[in-house]
Amino acid sequence: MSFFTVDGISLQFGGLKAVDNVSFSVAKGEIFTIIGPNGAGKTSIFNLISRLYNPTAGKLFFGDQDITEVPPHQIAKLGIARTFQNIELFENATMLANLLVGRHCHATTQLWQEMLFLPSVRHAERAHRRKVEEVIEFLDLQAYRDKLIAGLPYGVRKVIEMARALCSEPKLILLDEPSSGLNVEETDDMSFWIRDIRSELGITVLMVEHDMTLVNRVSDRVLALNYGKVLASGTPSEVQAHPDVIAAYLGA
Amino acid sequence: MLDFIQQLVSGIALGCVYGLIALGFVLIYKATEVVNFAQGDLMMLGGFFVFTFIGLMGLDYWLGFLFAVCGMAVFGMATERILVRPILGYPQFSIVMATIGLGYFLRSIAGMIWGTDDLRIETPFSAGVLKIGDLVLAHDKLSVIVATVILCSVLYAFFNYTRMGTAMRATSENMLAAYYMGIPVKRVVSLIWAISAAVAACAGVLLAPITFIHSNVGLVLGLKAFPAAVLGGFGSIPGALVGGLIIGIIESLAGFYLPQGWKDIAPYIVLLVVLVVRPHGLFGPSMRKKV
Amino acid sequence: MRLSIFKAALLGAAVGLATLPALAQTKVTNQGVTTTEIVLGTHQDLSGPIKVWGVPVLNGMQLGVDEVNGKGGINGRKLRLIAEDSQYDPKKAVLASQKMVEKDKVFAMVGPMGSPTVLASQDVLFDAGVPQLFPLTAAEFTFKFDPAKPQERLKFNNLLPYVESTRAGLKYMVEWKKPKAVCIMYQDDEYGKNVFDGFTQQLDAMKMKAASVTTYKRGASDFSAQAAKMKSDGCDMVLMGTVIRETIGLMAEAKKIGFAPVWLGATPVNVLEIPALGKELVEGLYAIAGFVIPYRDTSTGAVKAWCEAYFKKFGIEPNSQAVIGYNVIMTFAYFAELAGKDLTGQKLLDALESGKEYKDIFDSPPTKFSKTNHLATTITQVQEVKNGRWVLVKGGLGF
Amino acid sequence: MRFVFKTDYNQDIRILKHSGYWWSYGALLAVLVAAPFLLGSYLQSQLVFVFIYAIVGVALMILTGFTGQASLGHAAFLAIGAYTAGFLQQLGVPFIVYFPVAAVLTGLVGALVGFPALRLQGIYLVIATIAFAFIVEEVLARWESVTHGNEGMRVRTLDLVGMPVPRDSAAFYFLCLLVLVGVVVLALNLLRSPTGRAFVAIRDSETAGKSMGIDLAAYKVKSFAISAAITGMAGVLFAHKMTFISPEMFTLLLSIEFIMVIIIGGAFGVHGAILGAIFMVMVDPFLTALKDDVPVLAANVASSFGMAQDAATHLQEKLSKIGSAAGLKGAIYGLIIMMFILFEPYGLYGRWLKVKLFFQLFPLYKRATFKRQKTYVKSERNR
Repeated sequence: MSFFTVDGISLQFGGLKAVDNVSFSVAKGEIFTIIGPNGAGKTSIFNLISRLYNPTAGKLFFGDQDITEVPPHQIAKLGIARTFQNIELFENATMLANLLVGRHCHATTQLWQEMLFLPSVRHAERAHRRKVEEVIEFLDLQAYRDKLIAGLPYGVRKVIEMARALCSEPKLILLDEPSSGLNVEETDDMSFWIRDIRSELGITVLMVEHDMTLVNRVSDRVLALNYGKVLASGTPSEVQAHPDVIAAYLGA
Repeated sequence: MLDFIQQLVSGIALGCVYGLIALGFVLIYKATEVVNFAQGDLMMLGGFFVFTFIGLMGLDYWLGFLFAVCGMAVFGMATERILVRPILGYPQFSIVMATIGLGYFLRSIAGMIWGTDDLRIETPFSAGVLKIGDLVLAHDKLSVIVATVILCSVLYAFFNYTRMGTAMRATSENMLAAYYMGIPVKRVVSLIWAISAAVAACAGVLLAPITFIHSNVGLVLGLKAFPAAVLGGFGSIPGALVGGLIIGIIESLAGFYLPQGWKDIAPYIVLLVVLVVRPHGLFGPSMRKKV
Repeated sequence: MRLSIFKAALLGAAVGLATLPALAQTKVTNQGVTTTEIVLGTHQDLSGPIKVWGVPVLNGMQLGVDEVNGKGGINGRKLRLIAEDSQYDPKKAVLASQKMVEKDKVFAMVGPMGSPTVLASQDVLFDAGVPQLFPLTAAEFTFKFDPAKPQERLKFNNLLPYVESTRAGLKYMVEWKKPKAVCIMYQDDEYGKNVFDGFTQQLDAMKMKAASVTTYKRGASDFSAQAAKMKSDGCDMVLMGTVIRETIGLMAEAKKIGFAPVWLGATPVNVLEIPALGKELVEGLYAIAGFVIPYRDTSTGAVKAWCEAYFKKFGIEPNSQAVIGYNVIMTFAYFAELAGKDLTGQKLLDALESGKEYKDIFDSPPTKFSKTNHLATTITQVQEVKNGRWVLVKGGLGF
Repeated sequence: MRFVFKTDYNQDIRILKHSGYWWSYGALLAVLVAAPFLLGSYLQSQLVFVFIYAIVGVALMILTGFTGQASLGHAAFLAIGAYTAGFLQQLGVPFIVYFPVAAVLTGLVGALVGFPALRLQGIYLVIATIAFAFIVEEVLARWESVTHGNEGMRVRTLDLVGMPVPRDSAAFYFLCLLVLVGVVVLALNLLRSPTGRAFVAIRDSETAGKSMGIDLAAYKVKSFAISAAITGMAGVLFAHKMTFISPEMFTLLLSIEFIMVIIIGGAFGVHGAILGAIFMVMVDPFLTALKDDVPVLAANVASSFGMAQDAATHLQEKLSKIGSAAGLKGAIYGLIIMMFILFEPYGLYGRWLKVKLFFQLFPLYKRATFKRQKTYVKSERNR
């Protein structure tokens, strides 16, 4: 059984087939990218994986486990974390608080203990904080620790969102267009971080991306989608050379 | 059976009252996402305006009606300019609080200006009764039904088929985008408040023979119209009418067939049930955030 | 029911006096009385849900204060009335009472308004030894007292209680009109509940059954369901525990559906506003009443002068709320005068309990208290609306 | 400006971030402890109401401020707490038992309300809570064997393990203060724990919260339950303070007052709840004092500027007549609320933060730091 498998998954909104019988599998330690024009169903696949949507057909496997029926809030606990295309940070909280929310799936303390803030809670908090500090160090975010998200620039928020996902110590991280809205330099940084996530933290990366230079630089394998259907898959160069993909992008 | 039909008809009449007030809520919410808690009090003020024109100045009913509606439209515009515009875009609940404050203010001021006694005006609808077989419908209620239906249709058509209406809908979807598209957002919002206050004035005038004119009339009726607007789906004009009708009919039937006390809570129980099944009301758009 | 309460109270008083002589001493304040003035306090609803009562009551009280002071005051002391707006909010009433007791140092609380407001705030007065005179609620707790708690002796009430007056009025009407099906519609609050209690007690006593019971929430404006229900239940006499608009609203609705029972209103229905607002709709409406409402144009003598004075001062016609407010002050003035030149709290209490009768200018039943009875009167009238005026049908009723 | 040099994670966990806070809050507490010995019962009563409102404010802050779930039904929770206390007291249950029982019971009802609330948002949630409150009010009016219906219920003096605590006593004041401090500490504890962060996450983005492993349903229900339970505690104190409770005391208007507590205070911190409570309770006595004192003051000022004594007395009478005009207080109250929101949409705590920043940055503060920016309505419809 491979590390992560999508098996014939479909998603239908009324008459529209957003995802149509898509299958692929991701190997452990891989950087796997889904590309495709706007509206191809890339983000829908992510939303299916993080269980925000229910698939109309097909199955999802994480390792040996069938996660098609797992409620969304338990996905993080299984070791799948994600970022969002348009950034879904907790705007009116500090970065530190945001990252600590990333630790939520590892929370062990009970409500009554927290109300009294027993030593066990303090101990757990310190442990969470230590982990968060590691991520801050890793992504070089020290300067923003006590800053409110609402006041931070877009590029930084993108990184913070990635940091929040990393705080949950995932095995698989889903990055939804990590470079969108970033300038060239920031995109460069992003490509380094994505590779570091895989090489230093050993986390498998599944991402949706438009920027083909970034895709070419980091991806091991690429899957191209159009109108919810798989067009091609393989190495970046193979996929880009595929006639259907070229047709889809050129609109022919 | 006759009892049932009679209650149904009474319920429809009552429902139109709620629908008429709910319409005012819906209009403002539609355009600015502000829930105007002073809507009932605008209605109350409309009643006092018409009393001033007809009862004190001795004008003809229809002329007084017209003056009251125009006067309230100006008042609505002024309210928007002074109270709402400076805080538009701040947390919604803050604006709601401001309208609650406005409600307190208007109720007390009305009491100080027009006194605490209940007032009445003579209207063409005050006394007459329409009889169809054994079925009875008073003219005052009939006038409310007719007015509600007319206002709902006119406003519905206005929103859907005129340029200004389209501009208003655009504004309500996305104010910033509307602004960039060259829609005079400020004027649109002003106009919405004017229309809403005018609708409230209509309600106040038409209800005057039924509820009399006093400074607390808006508080209670506003509280009944509010669930009507929500039941229909806040932001939907036909929804306001349908929501009002449902609440009115339930109240009437519960008052007749159930033990005392149920009349007042039956509408709320139905409201809760509907909301559990349809969290955005009957006609509310069920939108989903895109991520 | 009423008798048994009083028997119990009497008995309790007797026991209390016999066994606990030391306890029976009531602490009464002497504050607020100087050589030149007496400070009185009151809290009214001036901007809340029952301001239609609070405002004219306060007007009447001010007229009373003016009159007393115009005549040189009480044994040379002028009255000063401190009025606070409670907005019918018990919390505000508590704070207002504390403020008046502590800061304004009132000698007595006169005519405070509303049941929840008076109930929540009365302990403030009793703890400080400030008498609570003639509150504007006809509920039992304003005159029934426990002799074992001497501070409760500071309660006095001169309003006709709802339960007793309803019983007396209903008894008279039922014996007179001989209805087959008696029904009630009442306001869903403490006042309505009292009327309903009087209704059920009297029907029980007369071995009758209520044909239909309906209620409404304060501020309601639609009574079609209630009217239709009572009509289909075959009611031929309807008791209304209503106030102003509801009375007219119900009668208007009934008229439209051709429902014409004998209408009888509880005491709050007996106000000027009903015929003024209801016009021809309320012709023939009966109401239970405590005193005859003065009309400025037809009244004579002292009442006429009073009406004119009221109209001159406030620019509006006097009403029964104003009469009640005025009487609060005048009743206080009578007993304070009686208490003598060196007015103290104890002397006022003694004067109030002396059994002397105060008779007002409106020909109300006399106000009289004793050591065990702090309710002035239960004598009831029934009045009817004729040609837009309230006229006396029968006075001196009891049950 | 103070720079805090952090050397330990605990520094971020602590409620009081540095020694300055110890001093200022210590001083505040000292003043509050001394208050009943210095103030008369009028002011003391006001403070007790401030405490009770502040407890409800903290409860609402948890639900509305932190979790983003609006409620106009908190008067009903207060009523449930109050009636539970009144009823159990009549059965002879001691305070130390019925106080927690009232809290737990109200919390359970709160959780029950939380379930239908799961799918509702914004205005729909508001109306659902209003509907709930109306139903509770009706139940209180009808369930006469327990609540005495519309006649209302007398609540006897609080008895704390054999020691009577009359409602105007210093002991009652301290009890309320103690509960408030306890509730505040509890709220702050929550806020620095996973649960509190989950609440804030739900407020800001439900989607992100979900994919970060937050069980929305569980946490919304928890938030409702905690908020209701705290309000229930306030209800017990309220019942004992009023000594009388009736269904018509727990109306929508009271719920609106509670929501105003946090809006006026500033809905983003526990401070806001307390500042708002002070405002909501004190504004009425303040207006009363104005009505009493301004005419006297004006007359004194006028006569000191050489106005004849007669004229000054006349002025005083004129002013006090205006001041006691029927209904004026309600109008001014409404006006104050409107002005307040107009000039400080972020509430008292927001204003306080600005003032604080001004002094911290002095003399570098720029006038434009908090200049109003052009704002547009951002749709909250689809969250």
